[in-house]
Amino acid sequence: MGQQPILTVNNLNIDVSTPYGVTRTVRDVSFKIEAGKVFGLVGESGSGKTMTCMSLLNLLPDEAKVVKGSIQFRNKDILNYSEEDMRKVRGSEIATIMQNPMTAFNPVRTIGRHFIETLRTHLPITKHQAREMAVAYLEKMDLPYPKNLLKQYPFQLSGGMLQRVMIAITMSLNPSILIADEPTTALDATNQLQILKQLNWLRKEYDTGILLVSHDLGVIAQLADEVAVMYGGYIVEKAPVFKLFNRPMHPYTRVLLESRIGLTRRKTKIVKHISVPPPNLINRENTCPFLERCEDADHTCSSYNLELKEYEKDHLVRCLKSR
Amino acid sequence: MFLKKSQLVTSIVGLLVILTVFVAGCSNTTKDQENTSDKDKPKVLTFSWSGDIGDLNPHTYFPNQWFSQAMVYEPLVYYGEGGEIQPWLAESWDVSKDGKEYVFHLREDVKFSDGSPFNAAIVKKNFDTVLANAEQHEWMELINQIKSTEVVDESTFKLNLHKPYYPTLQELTYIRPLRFVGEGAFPDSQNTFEGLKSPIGTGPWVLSEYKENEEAIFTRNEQYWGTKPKVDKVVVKVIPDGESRVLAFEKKEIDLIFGNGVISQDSFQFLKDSGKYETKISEPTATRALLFNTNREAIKDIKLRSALQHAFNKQAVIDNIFYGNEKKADTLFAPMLPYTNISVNPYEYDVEKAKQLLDEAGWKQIKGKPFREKDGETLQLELLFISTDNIQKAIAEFIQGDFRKLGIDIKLTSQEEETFWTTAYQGDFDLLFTASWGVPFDPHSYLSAITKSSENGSPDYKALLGLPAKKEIDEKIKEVLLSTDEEKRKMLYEDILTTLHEQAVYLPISYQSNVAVYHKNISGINFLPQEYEVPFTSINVK
Amino acid sequence: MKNVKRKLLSHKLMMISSMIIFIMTLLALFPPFLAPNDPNLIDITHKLQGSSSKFPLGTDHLGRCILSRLIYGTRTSLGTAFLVMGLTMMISIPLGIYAGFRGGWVDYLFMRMCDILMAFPSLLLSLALIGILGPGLGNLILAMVLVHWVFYARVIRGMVLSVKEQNFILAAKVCGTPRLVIVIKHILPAIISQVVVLVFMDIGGVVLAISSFSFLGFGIQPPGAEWGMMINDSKPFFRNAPSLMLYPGMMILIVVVAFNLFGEALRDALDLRRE
Amino acid sequence: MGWFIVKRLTSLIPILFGISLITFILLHLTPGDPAIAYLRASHIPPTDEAVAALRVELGLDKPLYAQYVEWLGKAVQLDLGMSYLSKKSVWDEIMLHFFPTVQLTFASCILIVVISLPIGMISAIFKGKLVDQLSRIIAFVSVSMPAFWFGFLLIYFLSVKLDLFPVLGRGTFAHLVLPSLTLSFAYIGTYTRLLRASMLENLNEPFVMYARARGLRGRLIVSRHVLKKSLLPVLTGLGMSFGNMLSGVVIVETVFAWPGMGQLFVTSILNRDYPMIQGCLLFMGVIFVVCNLLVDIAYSFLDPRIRWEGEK
Repeated sequence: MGQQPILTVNNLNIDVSTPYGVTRTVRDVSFKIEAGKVFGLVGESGSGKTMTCMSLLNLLPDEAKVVKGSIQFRNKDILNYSEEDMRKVRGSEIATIMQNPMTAFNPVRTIGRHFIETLRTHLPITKHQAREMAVAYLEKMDLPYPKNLLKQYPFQLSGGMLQRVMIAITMSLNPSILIADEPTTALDATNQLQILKQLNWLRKEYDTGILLVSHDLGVIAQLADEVAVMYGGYIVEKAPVFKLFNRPMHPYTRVLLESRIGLTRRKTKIVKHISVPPPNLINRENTCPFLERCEDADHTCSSYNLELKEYEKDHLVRCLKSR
Repeated sequence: MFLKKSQLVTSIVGLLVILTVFVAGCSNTTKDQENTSDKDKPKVLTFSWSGDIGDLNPHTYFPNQWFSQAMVYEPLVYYGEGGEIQPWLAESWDVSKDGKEYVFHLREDVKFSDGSPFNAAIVKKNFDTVLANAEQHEWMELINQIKSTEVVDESTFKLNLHKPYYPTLQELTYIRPLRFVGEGAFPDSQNTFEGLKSPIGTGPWVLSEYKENEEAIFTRNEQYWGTKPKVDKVVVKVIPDGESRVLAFEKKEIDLIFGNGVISQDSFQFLKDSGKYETKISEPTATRALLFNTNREAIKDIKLRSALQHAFNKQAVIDNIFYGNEKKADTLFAPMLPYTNISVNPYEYDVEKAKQLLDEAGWKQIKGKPFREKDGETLQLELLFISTDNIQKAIAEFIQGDFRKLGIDIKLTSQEEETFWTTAYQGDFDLLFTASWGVPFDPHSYLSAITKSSENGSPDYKALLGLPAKKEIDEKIKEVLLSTDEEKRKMLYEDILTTLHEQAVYLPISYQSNVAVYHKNISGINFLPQEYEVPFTSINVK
Repeated sequence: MKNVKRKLLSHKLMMISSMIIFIMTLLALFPPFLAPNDPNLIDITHKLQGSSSKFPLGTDHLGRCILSRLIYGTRTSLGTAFLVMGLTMMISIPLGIYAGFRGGWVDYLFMRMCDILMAFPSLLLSLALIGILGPGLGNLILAMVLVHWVFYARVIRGMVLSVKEQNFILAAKVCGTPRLVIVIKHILPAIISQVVVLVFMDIGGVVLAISSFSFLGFGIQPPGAEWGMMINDSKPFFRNAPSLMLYPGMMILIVVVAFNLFGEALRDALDLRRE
Repeated sequence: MGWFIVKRLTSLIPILFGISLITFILLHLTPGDPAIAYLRASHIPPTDEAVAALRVELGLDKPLYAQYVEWLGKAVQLDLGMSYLSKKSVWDEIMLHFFPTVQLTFASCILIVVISLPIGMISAIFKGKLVDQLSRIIAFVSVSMPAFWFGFLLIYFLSVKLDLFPVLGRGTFAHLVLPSLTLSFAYIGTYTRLLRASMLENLNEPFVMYARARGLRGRLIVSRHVLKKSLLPVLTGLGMSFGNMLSGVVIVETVFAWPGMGQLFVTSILNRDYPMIQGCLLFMGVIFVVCNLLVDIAYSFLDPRIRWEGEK
């Protein structure tokens, strides 16, 4: 862990303006990604994971805005990058794998065009060279008949294949950071496994730092070195993967883990949790976001400001009760 | 936004620039063309006409146009100023004492535009093909009077008539059908009524390019025997609508507006008042009139006809529709024509008299109803006019509005020219716009035609059938045409024209004139005696 | 916030457009009281005059009052448009419902007929019909109705199809309710609002079509006043008296815009989208 | 692909049959005896013998279905009869007038694309801004504008007042501008909005996000990704509009004295030239149907999804 982190997120705050008011979507989020390591980000939908990913690419939608914090990439704050500089970083330095491979590709353009346009955007090569490169990388991803594949349209391929094409495109530019936003959600189990293997191979082979975003703890457990759990825009718990799974400290993490392990055993409890609506993020006081759903909460929880405290080495928790 | 605004603005500005250049380029090209046409050698006169010039066949009618037929084909004799018959393709002629034989001595220096010779044989051939379709030309008495045609020698042609028909020479000046096409123009069937192979004539102009319903280009006939035209080319553009023609003229897309009814009186006045152009009005050429269909029950009554004559405010039409550019007409033929100066009392505008006559005719105003009635029938009269003729339309609407005040319901029916004439010949109208035929047809050809029952005669025949004196009039007309005695002729004409006037079957409105509007760089515009001829030969372009 | 604003906006547009339509309806219903002069009174000595107290918008080429003709023209244009629409609906609604509700070969036959009739550009077919029937307002209406009913009947059939399978209809069927009763009590109310929206969305187009026909000389014959015909009449004068052409064109534009806005606002208000 | 075309072609047959049937029936609705009408138009006196002879010659004495079969047989061989008015073959006349109309509609299509495309793009990109509002208003006005009036406004302001374009008729390239602008005006509004809506929809598609995440240039994303996909519905619409444009041509050609099919049609109607009315209607109906077919085929070429479906 002594390595210099490639990407450091410090105290990131993102607000999103909606017709109903301003939502504080991401609150005080900080983490680091190191070369060759996988940083996992877990949380339910709406917890701010996707916004965090977008901000790393400087691709927040118009309504969203970083109001505080910095994102240091190789010791420079990418929030200050010009659009053109940032564009050059995207894909080549910080690459992405999209959530749903079926919709990530333009249906009226062939795989080859997608691949080649990406390569030629970042590398000074001819179309022909780009095509050869594309074929080589598709082969590396164990995709059959790569030459043929380049001529095909996205809808002619399965989700798993498309996901692998995406990884191939990513690899071809040898980025230092890969953001994988729910890379396996849209896939079936076999494909999931294969994709995870390939991601793992990728970080070993190319020493790429991966930000792995998922709502699925299983995926995280397989691949991540360090995990952060997000809830209501906050990172509520952050720890190396084994510590988190062995000793979950935050009540939300515990619920997550329990719901995963004990699908059959403690059904009643889960139902109870689900019945509570997700947190309302508008005009929220700076109190614990999990308050309404927390089994252990009491009056103290609503009266104290929250801070991320180090419970043990590298294990940070945002809960009054965890001390 | 991820697309940089500056980029976007650049690309849009670029697009606009391209568009502007495109547009500017277009307008420039037209100007350039004009410039070059000014500087370059060929002198071009651009003219416009409301319809296609047709197949340019001198022996047939619609869609042929008088003016274009006159450009390419020539007569044996020419109708000159004041009705003087001048030599043309015939250098001279002799008439036998009994008036039944006409011998023409043809010019020898005349060639058709394809180089073939003009001689007595081809004259005979043309006469014979026209005679073979005599029923098509029934309106023209000469055709009916021709007994035979003869080639005397190479340059002498003889015409034998049944009876001594006095207007023979006058009718030979007509633009159609007795003009001449070359041998090469005859179709395989040798019957020109079925169409020509190509328009080959002797005239000063040769058709060189033709796009149907768009334009026709006439080039100067370099072998022309007579005075050669001053301009090299005449472009005739088809512009159906008068207003469009004015616009095109103002934009110098055309050089000359010429004719009668080709633009509205309002536009003529507008162009005249602008002072930017030259305008001319010819002497009266023909009479604009309404024809009453005496075959219809209501109009059979002379009282109603007289009432309408008195109800019509001619002066208002002259002043406001014609801006005084046309003269008021009181008789069917202008008095300066031969035999037409008759002494009759004109029908003056008199509303009270008109009302009284209407009441007398049994058409009574009923309280609460806008129109007069007789035996439960409303007084509705159908007025037929040509939809593209602005003047007819304006007068028609004026009549409709003005007669409404008297309780007469005028139903306007507008039709395209071709349909209009078909309807007119069928007699499906109460009132019809008509005009006398003008020089050189008036009065003898016009009157001759109204005695002809066929559809190739005149719509007047059917329309006048309701007159008790119809038969008598027809007899007299036939008689006058064959009379050799000048005094008798005078008397008969006076008799006929007086009867027609007193029967109130024609409502003369005005003496129409040709108008000419042209740009200041055009010279040599003068009106030719025949109404339908356009003086292309004398026109020059600076 | 944005949503509310949008609703308000559409409300505002609806207000404006319904006001225009209301005024136009008044003009169409009571021209004798509103028009300053007799629209057909010709006084040629007053031709092409500018505006005056007697003739607020001046006179035309025959000295008729332009304002009065415009007002009377409202009656012709709107009246004809509504008549066309009404007659069309009288054919389209029963036929559309019948085809949709009955289904089977009736529907199949109906659809094939639609395919064929709609294979012609509608204006051309109407024109051809007028060509055969002859010009005139009555024939114009007939020609338009004969051509347009197909389109509406087809749309209505589609509406019926989507309603037909809904539970309340199925329930009524199960209960043995007679078909006619189902149609009148259940289907008609279910589709009528959509039909009304359809009518208002398209009536502007009908006004346009009618004025186009009149412009070509196939509609009302003189002396009747109609906007399209007024434009045609003013052609010869449009340089010296451009207002002659301007006013009727503006009237058409305003009416059509108002109807289109109204139709759209109505659709948004009822939250209906056309297929 | 071939299979797709064959399928579409076969679906064409009943429609073409229907078109011919309607056209045929329409002519038989004409009041009066066609034989007499023909004779009158030919300036032949309609005597009883002449009428009877012509009835035989025109086949009017046969039963209706036989007449139809005969007529259709001739129509297929492009023999649409003889115009009463010009006495020429209807087919020749149509051919003569068809090209100017094609020229006009084609120029209009180009104008629609050249104008709607940038405006639609800008409106989508600056959604809700002034440009967008403006384009909305223009779109609204353009569909409500009577074309004949708009044509005159253009003539009045651009030709007469500013002297930018020739007034009327057909000739140079510049003659094309105003008529095609008039013809395309309503469609420009429609397609601006259609393209805008389509682009907005596509701009929010995940593939745009992915393209941006790959670092592609904005221009490339808009032009290659968004625009191409957004143009598909516009293209279908254009195909459909072609038929309406054939109708619009009637008015525009009248206003601008453009010697095309529209004028031919109007003239033949005004003159009750029944064979010509019939011929024009049949011809334009067929053209309309064929255009729709071509658009369908073109669409399947441009949208690989449909092509793929066809191959499956």
